[in-house]
Amino acid sequence: MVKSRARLIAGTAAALSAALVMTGCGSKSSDGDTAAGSSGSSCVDTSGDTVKLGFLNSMSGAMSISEKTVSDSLNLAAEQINDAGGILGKKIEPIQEDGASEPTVFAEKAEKLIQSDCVAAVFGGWTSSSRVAMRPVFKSLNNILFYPVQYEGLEADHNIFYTGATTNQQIIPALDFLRTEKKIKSIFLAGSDYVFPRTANKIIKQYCEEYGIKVVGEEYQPLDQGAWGTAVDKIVSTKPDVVFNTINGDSNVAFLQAYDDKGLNSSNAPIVSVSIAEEEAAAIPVDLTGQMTSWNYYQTVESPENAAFVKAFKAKFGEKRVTSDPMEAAYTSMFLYKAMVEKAGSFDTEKVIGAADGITYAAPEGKVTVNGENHHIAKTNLIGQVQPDKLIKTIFSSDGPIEPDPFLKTYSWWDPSKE
Amino acid sequence: MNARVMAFKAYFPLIGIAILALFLLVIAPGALSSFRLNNLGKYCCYAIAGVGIGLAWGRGGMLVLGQGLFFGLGAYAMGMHLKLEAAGPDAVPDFMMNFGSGVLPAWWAPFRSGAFTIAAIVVIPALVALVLGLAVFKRRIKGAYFAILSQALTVAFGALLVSQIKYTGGQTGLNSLSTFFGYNLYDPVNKKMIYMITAVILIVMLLITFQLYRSRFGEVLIATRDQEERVRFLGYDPANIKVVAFVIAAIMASIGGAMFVPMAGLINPREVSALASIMLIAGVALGGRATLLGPAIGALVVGYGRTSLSEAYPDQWTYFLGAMFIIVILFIPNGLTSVIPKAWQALNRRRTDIKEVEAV
Amino acid sequence: MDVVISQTFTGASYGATLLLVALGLTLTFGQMGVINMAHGEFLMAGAYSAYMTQQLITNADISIIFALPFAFIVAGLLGLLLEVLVISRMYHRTLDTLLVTFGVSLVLQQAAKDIFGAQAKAVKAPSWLHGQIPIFGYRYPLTQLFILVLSIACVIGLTSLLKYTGFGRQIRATVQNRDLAETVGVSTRSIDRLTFFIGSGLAGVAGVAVTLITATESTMGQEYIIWAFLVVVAGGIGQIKGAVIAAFALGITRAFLTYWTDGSMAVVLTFLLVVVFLQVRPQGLFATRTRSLA
Amino acid sequence: MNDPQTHEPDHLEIKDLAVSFDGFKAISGVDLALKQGRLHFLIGPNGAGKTTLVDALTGLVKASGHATYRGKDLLSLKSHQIVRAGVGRTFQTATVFEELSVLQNLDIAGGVHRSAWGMIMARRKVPTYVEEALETIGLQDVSRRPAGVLAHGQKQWLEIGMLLVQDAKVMFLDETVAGMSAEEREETGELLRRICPDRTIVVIEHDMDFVRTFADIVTVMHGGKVLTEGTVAEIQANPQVQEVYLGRSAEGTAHA
Repeated sequence: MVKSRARLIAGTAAALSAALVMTGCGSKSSDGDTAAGSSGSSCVDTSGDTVKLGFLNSMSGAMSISEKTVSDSLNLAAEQINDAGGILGKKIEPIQEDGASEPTVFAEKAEKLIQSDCVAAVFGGWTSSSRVAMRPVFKSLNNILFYPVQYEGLEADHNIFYTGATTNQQIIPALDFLRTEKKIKSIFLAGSDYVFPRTANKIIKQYCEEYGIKVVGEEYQPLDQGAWGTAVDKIVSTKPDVVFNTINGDSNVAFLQAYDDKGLNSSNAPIVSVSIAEEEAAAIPVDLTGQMTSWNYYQTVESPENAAFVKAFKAKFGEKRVTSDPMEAAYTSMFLYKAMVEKAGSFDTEKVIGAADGITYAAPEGKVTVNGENHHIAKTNLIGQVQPDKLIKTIFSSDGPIEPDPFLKTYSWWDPSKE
Repeated sequence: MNARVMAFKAYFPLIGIAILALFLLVIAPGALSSFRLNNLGKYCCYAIAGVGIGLAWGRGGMLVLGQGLFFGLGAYAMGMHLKLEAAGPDAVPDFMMNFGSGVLPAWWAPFRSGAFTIAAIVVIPALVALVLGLAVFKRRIKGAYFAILSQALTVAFGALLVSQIKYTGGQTGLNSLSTFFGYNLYDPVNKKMIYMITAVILIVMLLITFQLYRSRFGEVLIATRDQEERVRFLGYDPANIKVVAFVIAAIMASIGGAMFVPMAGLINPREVSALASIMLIAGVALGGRATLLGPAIGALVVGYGRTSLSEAYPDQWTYFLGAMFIIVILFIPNGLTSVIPKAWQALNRRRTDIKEVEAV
Repeated sequence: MDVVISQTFTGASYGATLLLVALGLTLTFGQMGVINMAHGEFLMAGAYSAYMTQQLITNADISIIFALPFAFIVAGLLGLLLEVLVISRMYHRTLDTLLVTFGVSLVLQQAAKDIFGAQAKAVKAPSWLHGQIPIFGYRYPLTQLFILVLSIACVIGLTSLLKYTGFGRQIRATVQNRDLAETVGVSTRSIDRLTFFIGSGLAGVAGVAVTLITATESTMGQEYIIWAFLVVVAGGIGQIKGAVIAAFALGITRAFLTYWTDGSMAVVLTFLLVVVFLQVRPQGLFATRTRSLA
Repeated sequence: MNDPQTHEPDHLEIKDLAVSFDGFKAISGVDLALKQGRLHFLIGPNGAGKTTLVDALTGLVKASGHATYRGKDLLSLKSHQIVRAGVGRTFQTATVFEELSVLQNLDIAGGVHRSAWGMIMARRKVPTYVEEALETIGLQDVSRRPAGVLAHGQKQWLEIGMLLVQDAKVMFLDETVAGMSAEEREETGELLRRICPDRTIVVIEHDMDFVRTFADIVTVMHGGKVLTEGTVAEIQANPQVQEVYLGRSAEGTAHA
């Protein structure tokens, strides 16, 4: 019996090692550089009268609260485009995937959309983690991602279009506003513990050093924890002229409740927030009247384009729903894609990217223009103030659209290598 | 009953392993697209961790709710090596430029070496599990206490990774990896190779576990699970028995985590979270915690189910997942694999004896 | 000195919240040995109950008074349902209850998302909780004071319930010796159900309190569940006085660690301290003597 | 199995042993000499401290005083070290490993004598000492059965078998024959007689018939102290013992 067992094990082992060696041999084919398009050709099929586009948003998990709204506005855009005849005469066939609030799932689903569903482009992602997780997938499979959320910049990928703000369209204009209009001398930084707040605060600290503004505190909380009491105590004791708030999502509720609890408000401790939009404001049960935000779009923007957008959105998803910056950026991104494809006359990735430069669109936020070099879009910064009804009104606006500068090359005080 | 037939049955699990090997190493690579195969590879990583959980939980009775910790240790060790590879021989990873001093910390430097990394993937979790296991089991902390503690430690580890952004990349983790020991990660041929290595590791882990289960250690482990104090009166220190199983499970989770990285293309703290740890347990519970193949098969099924259900019902798949937990634990606590072979479980008991009869 | 005072108060606020969440667990986990991972979702149900109450009684000043008992009943009934349908089939399988209730927690989260939508709901605090009172030169927020008072009230209520009522004696009898309790005429099944009802109901009360300090949304329970279990474990399973001390110790430790390091490191270090503490006292602050071998 | 050490006369010397729980003195001032080669019975009413005494000697509860065996102070050792020193015990409710077969139960009891390598190898054959123990306890016919299906008496014998395999020179047997039929008691007594000569065997027992039939020496405990010690005849003649037992005859029968 011992003998037969030995044979069986030996046999299995031999089979295994043979399999390993075989695959090992075949694998030494490529090395080093990840040239675009190195792996397999695109399977996008536009021979019929439809074109498949992927929507990749977290429908489950912690981020679903925000990302479902993006999915909604993407669906609205697709519906409107289809009603108007589609892209190059082809109807959009949206394929929704759930990123489940997990970056690895985003990467996996992006690959699935591109390889199994053969979509021509993908719209979605929210957190920076999800974007950087998807980045190599779009690069290696040579497809396009439209990313609709303001972010920390310092990035310009060949395969990604960034339709939210980069730092010089949101953070820096807010700082300029605070410095020139509000004449602040001190600032307190509060953020969630992840890459956007950390990067934004690095930029803010260098900006403040340049302009002689004192940073009196810098506090972070993990995304899933809302114990803001201690940080607010520090704000109470340091009495900053303004609090720069880079807290993400729901954590804002806990932060602002603690803020309100300890007697702080827009008159004795004003806040500028860069992640509180209409959606978040509505969910915060304390009085935010007078607190400021920095975005590129508010539901209250007065323009025929926005009036139509808000009307259509409410008609489709309900009167009570609000529209926000990332939703608008996502909505806009699909129209930009349509214009790019029509200019290129093709759904081919390289042709579409090649046609991107200079594409403009009269978006709800105003006129936007695609920068073909860094794949961001020129957009106008709007400093807003929260109204008693939780909507946000523009109180200050940049002089027209700001050219995107993701690496802050035009700012002499910026030194990325400084800790 | 024919003795020869019975002896043959003694190796039934080996036949199971062989069938699984055939599926993973021959059928799947031929039938699946590169993308699906890569997914299957990730499930194999969960399965490798699952085999360890089967050992510690199914056979050892320790509900290891914190295997994400060890999965993460292996994954970050591998991630650090691949990140350094991606950065280039003299450069430092991008996030260290953005958030740190731009100088590689001393404890990162050894991970430039592939050999060191592989050793670290095995040794670091083993040491952590050893210290933790001795601390916990010698103090006779067990049951619910142990489960909650290990979960808390996993959460703490995740929070640590998040907060030390200049060393770990923070919430975003180690991403934009491009090569695996010099091989381009996104070349389909290389992807297949990485998959095959993972699948072979899974098979090897199953063979090791097969041997452990039929060894005296395996018997003592069951004895410890069922009657810990009684085992003490056989002259064993049950803490030591448990520590050994815990360390082996930790190493397996770490290896699973390490292989996960080249297939996912990144690693971040979410893979180390309490939820990720419970998902690992889910597969084992579904497959059958105390069986040899159950944990591996369960992990594969849960991985596949998660992908395909969330593709088909992106809005609703959480219901399926929740319902699966409830139904499996409530109605088939011994897992799916216990339903099918109820019949030969009876034979299973007798096979050891027959073997002895023959040997004597 | 200011820091010591402010962080002690802020920490006590964290602690009071933890205590409210953990109190129900000292019953369901401590007395019944059920590791209920859905406890956090019962809290969430309590928070949504407060939201629903506010939809009916739009005056925030009085809605909270109705919300507390309503949330207690809603969460309690959910707990009762869980006990009857699921838990009752799995006593003596402590570790399995953890997994099964984890499944329940997933389902409840998704259900809340489907019923109330993914967006967080705003629950307004009553105006009489707006403001601060000065204590030792620290302006202590009234909301925090309210949570503190509520948690102490719940502790006193629960303790007297267990100590002075027949029901309390029956619970203790059932925990100490099931079979014996059964033979002297205690219906241990009803006791189980009632215990679970009260334990879960307390989570609902905690949910109402938590609407004062955080967002009301489907995953809100997740933030507290591990902390709450650590409170119970560190306090000694089934020990209410242990839970009280552990909750405040954890809360204050966290506040000071947050002050000195940062929010993430405070979580890491507090959890590690609990692990080290359990090395010194594996049975928690207050141990229950057991004579069983296992 | 027959190492030369066993021929030395082995005493388990207990001096001034005391155990207290939260201030309550469960046992105190116990002096005993347990000698090899005779069946030593420990009797006494419930709460007399019999099981506590055994718990103290096997590392289950903390105790003060001295208990020396082969030069080792048992009170300073942990349970598994005490077992390795050659002192074993059984429990009131038989605790065998129900999922393992009788043979496996016996086999893992031999772990004390094995190397780490032996642990990770599968059993190739039944070791002779396991075979012998199996024969001694008379469970050859059911050796392949899972221990969970054994009858109550058989489980107790299996426990004794496990003590044989682990080569315990001192055996504490806690109410081994409780719940057994008369026939089984007879067999158990015979079994104990067989294995007694080169061992120290201490049996906690309530059943006086059993004690009368098999005891070489009896120690009576009462209220945490040793009341008296002697042969069965001496014990029965002792008025103190009668007094202790008379007041509680009802409970005594319930146990028989």
